[in-house]
Amino acid sequence: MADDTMTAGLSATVRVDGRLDATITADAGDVVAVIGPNGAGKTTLLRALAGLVPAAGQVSVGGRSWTSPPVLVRDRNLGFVFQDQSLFPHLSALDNVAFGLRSRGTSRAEADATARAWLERFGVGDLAARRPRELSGGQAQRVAIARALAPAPDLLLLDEPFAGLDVGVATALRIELARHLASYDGVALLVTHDAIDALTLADRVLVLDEGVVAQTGAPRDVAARPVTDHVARLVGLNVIREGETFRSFSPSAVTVSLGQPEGSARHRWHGAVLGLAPHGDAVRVLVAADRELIADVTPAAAAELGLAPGREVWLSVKQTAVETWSRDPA
Amino acid sequence: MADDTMTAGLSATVRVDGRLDATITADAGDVVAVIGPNGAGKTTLLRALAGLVPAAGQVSVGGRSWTSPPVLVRDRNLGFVFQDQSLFPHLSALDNVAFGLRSRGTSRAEADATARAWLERFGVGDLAARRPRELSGGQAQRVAIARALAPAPDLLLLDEPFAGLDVGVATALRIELARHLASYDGVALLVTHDAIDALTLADRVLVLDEGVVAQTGAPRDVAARPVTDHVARLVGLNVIREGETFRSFSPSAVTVSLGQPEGSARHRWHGAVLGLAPHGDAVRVLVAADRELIADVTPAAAAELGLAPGREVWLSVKQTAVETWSRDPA
Amino acid sequence: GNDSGDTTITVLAASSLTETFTQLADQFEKDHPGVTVKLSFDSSATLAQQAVDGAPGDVLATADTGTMDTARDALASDPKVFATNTMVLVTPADNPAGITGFQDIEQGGVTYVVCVPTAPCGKVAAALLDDNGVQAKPASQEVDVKSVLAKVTSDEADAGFVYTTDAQAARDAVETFEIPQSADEPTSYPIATLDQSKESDLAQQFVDLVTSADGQAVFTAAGFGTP
Amino acid sequence: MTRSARPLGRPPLVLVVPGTVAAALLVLPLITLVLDTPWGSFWDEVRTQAVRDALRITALASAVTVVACLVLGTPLAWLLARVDFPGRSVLRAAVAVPLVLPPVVAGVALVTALGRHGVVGALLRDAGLTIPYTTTAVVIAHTFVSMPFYVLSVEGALRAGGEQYDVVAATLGADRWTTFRRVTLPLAMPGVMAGAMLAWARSLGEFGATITFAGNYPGTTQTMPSLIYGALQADPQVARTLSMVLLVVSLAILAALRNRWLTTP
Amino acid sequence: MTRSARPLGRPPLVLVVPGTVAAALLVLPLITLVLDTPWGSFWDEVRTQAVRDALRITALASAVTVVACLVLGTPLAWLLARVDFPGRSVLRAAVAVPLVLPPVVAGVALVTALGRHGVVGALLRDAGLTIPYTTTAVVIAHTFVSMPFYVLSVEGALRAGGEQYDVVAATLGADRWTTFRRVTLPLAMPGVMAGAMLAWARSLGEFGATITFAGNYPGTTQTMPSLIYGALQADPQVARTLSMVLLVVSLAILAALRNRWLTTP
Ligand SMILES: Nc1ncnc2c1ncn2[C@@H]1O[C@H](COP(=O)(O)OP(=O)(O)OP(=O)(O)O)[C@@H](O)[C@H]1O
Ligand SMILES: Nc1ncnc2c1ncn2[C@@H]1O[C@H](COP(=O)(O)OP(=O)(O)OP(=O)(O)O)[C@@H](O)[C@H]1O
Ligand code: MOO
Ligand SMILES: [Mg+2]
Ligand SMILES: [Mg+2]
Repeated sequence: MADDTMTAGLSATVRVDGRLDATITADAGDVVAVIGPNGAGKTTLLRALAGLVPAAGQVSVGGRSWTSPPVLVRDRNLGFVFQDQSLFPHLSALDNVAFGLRSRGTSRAEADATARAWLERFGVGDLAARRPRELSGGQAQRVAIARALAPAPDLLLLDEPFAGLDVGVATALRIELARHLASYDGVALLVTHDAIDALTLADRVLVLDEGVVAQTGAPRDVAARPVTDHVARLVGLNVIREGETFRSFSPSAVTVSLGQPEGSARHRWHGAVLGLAPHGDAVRVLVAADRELIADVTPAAAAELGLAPGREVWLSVKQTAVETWSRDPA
Repeated sequence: MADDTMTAGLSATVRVDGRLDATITADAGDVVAVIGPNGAGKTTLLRALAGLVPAAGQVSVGGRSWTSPPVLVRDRNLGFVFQDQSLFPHLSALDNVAFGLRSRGTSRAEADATARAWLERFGVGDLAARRPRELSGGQAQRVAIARALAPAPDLLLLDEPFAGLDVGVATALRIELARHLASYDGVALLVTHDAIDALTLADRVLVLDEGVVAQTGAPRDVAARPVTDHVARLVGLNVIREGETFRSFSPSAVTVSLGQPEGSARHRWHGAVLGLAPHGDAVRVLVAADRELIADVTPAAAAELGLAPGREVWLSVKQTAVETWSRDPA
Repeated sequence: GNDSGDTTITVLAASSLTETFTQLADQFEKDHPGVTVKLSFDSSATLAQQAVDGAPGDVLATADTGTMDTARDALASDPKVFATNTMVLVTPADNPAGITGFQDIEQGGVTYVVCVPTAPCGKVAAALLDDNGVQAKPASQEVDVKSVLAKVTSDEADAGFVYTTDAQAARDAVETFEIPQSADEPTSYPIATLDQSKESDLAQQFVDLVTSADGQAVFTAAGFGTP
Repeated sequence: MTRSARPLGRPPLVLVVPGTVAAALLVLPLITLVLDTPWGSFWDEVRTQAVRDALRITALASAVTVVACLVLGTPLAWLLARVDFPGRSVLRAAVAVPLVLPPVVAGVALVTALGRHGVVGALLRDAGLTIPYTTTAVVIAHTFVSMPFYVLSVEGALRAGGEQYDVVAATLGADRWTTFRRVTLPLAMPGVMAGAMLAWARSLGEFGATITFAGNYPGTTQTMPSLIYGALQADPQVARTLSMVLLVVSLAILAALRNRWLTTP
Repeated sequence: MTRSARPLGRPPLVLVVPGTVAAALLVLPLITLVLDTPWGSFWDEVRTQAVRDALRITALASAVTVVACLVLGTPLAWLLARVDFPGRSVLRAAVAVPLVLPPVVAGVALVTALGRHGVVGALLRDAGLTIPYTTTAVVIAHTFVSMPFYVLSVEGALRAGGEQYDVVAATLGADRWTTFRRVTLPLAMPGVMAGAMLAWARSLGEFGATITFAGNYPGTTQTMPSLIYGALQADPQVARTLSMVLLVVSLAILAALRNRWLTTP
């Protein structure tokens, strides 16, 4: 608990009954990726920090408490990109972006100019006069990001901001966002289902699972030693947990056979194939052993083994391909 | 034009003033990935096929024309996953999924049972009684997919169905979808911004750009020889177009230098760095030459060259790293 | 009072006096150049209530003594009865029910209407029905006598109880029949000046006009009785 | 604690002050009316046959009005909101006309149409159906003056909701009737409820059209407002007590229904 | 061609039939009323001083009513829809009460509050202000009976819209007044427009409360409905013509405003 700690960045403990109990700290200028499976509580965390969901606990940003005494949402100086965009339907793209500036006292002319610059930066300057319903999904998403960034908030809460963006735009936005964040002391929380975001854009990763923080750390460490199935999937690893000890191995290190494997493979499992999907040049096989495991095999091998959903197979992996570690005490 | 062709699959030509002019054909059982930048007209194409946007042209599905005489939307037997989900806000997840079955005459008990099975299959069986606003973004997305699939439509129109899904669920759904599509004669159109979907799930890829079909073909061919910047980005290639001739090269084949490069590199460009982003172990550099190009360099090289936005650099690539081809006449 | 320039007096009068008072007001204006008479017509009860509540007005004329009584706190002079009225039975001009006299309203299938017992005209009608031992029930109890007449002239009712003056005003639109013993149940129209009057002289002059021989002629011509 | 009852802040004075003035304007006359009522005679009045009859007819007429609005008015609102037919804007304006008519004139209009010599009334009479002076006439008068409130309110709700979900239902194979029943109507429910309440309330207070078209006979066509109007001519105190009867009954129903309706959107 | 005017299909009979019945019920009496009007004397009637005065007062009262609704009623509706204060549900029910009161009783209520001997009226009188029997009284009576329609309609629209966008505005730093002005109100505009129309129409037809509270003085408190009511007592033909004057004027305004309001959501 960090109840009395006041850092220049973000320090918060928030509890929402039955949905969330999380502590999060971040230094000024940090980008924190929040990852976790659907329903883990990522959106709830962001809404609790913004004061949009009644939550117990405390939040302090930039050395100032937002909770004792409580600070109104409008005075928190935050920027929120909502998962469903929530653009004002009755305002043009330009007016949507200018809204935050104008409600913080900027003159109309100046707010419009700034808003226009943000739209240009995100490649939707020519759509400034359009209403949200006349925008494509990705265009609307860009307007929503511009709207949140334009007033230069202390805390940026981005709920899957790159979902629905085409790859070129997403790359450009990542660059833009990184540049933006580098130049000021704010903290950004970035909810994402994309390993690239988590690994490349973030200074720290916070892994949520069923409403609690399962892991935090530098992106590289979390990727190398995931403690939840979800992150393991995200980075494409098999992870096996025994108490506080974790073992991981890559899908390509897994051998698939029809008979029980002999020899040196210390780790072996038996189960039915759940499904197959192409994965790059390989075929990725999902197998239900005592846990779900993934194995990558060549298309030739898949054909030879007659892999199909329901087929019983053995999986094995050599000890040398397995990395073992313990969870740091949280 | 395919005005008079009636295939067992899908054959359509649709025109929406100023937004779309596209011809699309697909065999029974095909999955067609529709890719293209934001605002390219992907959603418009799907809506035009469904009859939700007034469009000129013709559509035939399963050997039956939907346009002469016009067939009502409700009689087209299609399944639509909307980009914004559009779950009925007043119905539970279960009732949302059962809706299509019941409106096609299935009894309540049977429809509920089938709907429940679909929710289970997508891992949201325990949320059957919840209203959409009590679901997380990804949970709602799964319900929306289940709703579209449940009535076994002839034409499946999926507008970014995997956006917002966590990686485990997305994989499971891809498998589920592939299995589902394999077992019936319908055609599926899948709008996506994800190269994995396009390359692994689809039998064919249709590339839209500014409302017109820029390229169609097998996923592997399109990935190897993209004709639009967007697809080049999607697969991470630099593509240069000269008339109907295209040249492509990988970002890792690009050499970045401060002075004008000498020697054998036949292709060289001069421009300012637009931005930098980590990319795996490398640093990806976006440079504005006469066109935007990307180069991957090591972090060490990036530091040594002092790469930062605004920095003027030279890019060069060896002829041997460049692939050259012409576009097939469309 | 003064007769110089734009003076206005306001007369609050029962709706059944609409035609006669309009005529008398014209007469009064002619006799008193520069004076305008404003007429506010409504049901007697409403007017009496308003007079008590201080509504602007110089003269009050009601269709029965009971309502005038409720306004006594606002009166500047003793009420004077200036006209009486009796009830008759009217049918539509084409007399669809073929009524030949008062007794026919007892016939089955004849639809007749009266005023509500709470209104002056309803009290009289109830008394007459009682006096004549009529058993048949009216189809409706209208809120005022003009509504009764309207029901008859629009052919919605076969017969109705109205004042002689109403029957006379309706002319060819109705056929009129005497009601036995109606002379025993007359209504009286009292008039008085009001406390709140700022033109009490003119107000009194208007009352005088109404009760004068000239005024009485107007009422007689309209079918009223004289006190 | 980030738990805060009003995360959006306190309501601004610029809204609280005029809102309070409006509330005072609406509520104050009611309070003085209640205070001025001779409550001692309340129960005696309630027990009279005339009041019981009038309450029964008022309740019946207002209930039938609400049912007629739901059954007939809802489809009309839907047609106006969703179907593009020639003359739609003329019909839309015509539907609003009974709102503008003074109730007594509305009664006259009904007489011209359905009276004994009315265009339709004469036909009905030949068929052995007499409407004037019957409880049916009361119901028709109430429906005529109240339904426009319902139709406008529901049409507004249908338009505000938009066709978005109708379209989704069509992609799921639902025909228009199924869509209406299972999607359009449930989503417009707050508007339907508000409209039903407006129509019901208007019906409770109605008397001008009723007294003109249906007459005023105790036990068949005399409603509470007619009774009150009559009493007002004779004895204002009785009229006040009767008004309180109407008020208390309708307030009880309002309180029971209103909060439920409005708080489940 | 996939271009189709009705991609959702033709409206089903089960909706068209009752909708048509409702339309017929509302429109037919109007048509017969129009046919029965002695149009020959229309212009002569319109030109009389009494009609011109009454039209002026009616127009004034209904215009002020709409303004009062917008200025006072909108904040009240917002308080009821958005702010959780003690006694909210009681106030909500109380606001609906004037709907239920027969207009004449509403007039009596106004007399008890603002009449010369009324609680507030006596105070005002000491301050030299007399309200009853003035044009101000007409305006108050109209506002009293019409505002509840407005408040209920707007409260419904505010609730249907939900607080979602209010919350978004707060994350962008907007205070509640800014949010109200720039987000809440524009999004509730269809409801505001519908409510204003209901209130305006109700005000045009109002006469029971007016005649009781403000009297029936030509030139100061006589409105078109009062004039028509009086004429109905004297000469029904004149009353019809007068009704047509009111109808034509209000229809013209309705037609001009209504389609514009409702078709820009
Ligand atoms: N209004 C609500 N009432 C009850 N439960 C809710 C409500 N909103 C969300 N939940 C539940 O709370 C949990 C956390 O939801 P949240 O939206 O925070 O998930 P998330 O991590 O953002 O997921 P996703 O990646 O799918 O967006 C989920 O199980 C969800 O079903
Ligand atoms: N209602 C509308 N009115 C005018 N233009 C529109 C409307 N809807 C969409 N557009 C425009 O039509 C073009 C195609 O839009 P569409 O939604 O089909 O794009 P998309 O390919 O689905 O993009 P995305 O990936 O962002 O969802 C866009 O430029 C968009 O701005
Ligand atoms: O003249 Mo009256 O007061 O309507 O009977
Ligand atoms: Mg979420
Ligand atoms: Mg789209």
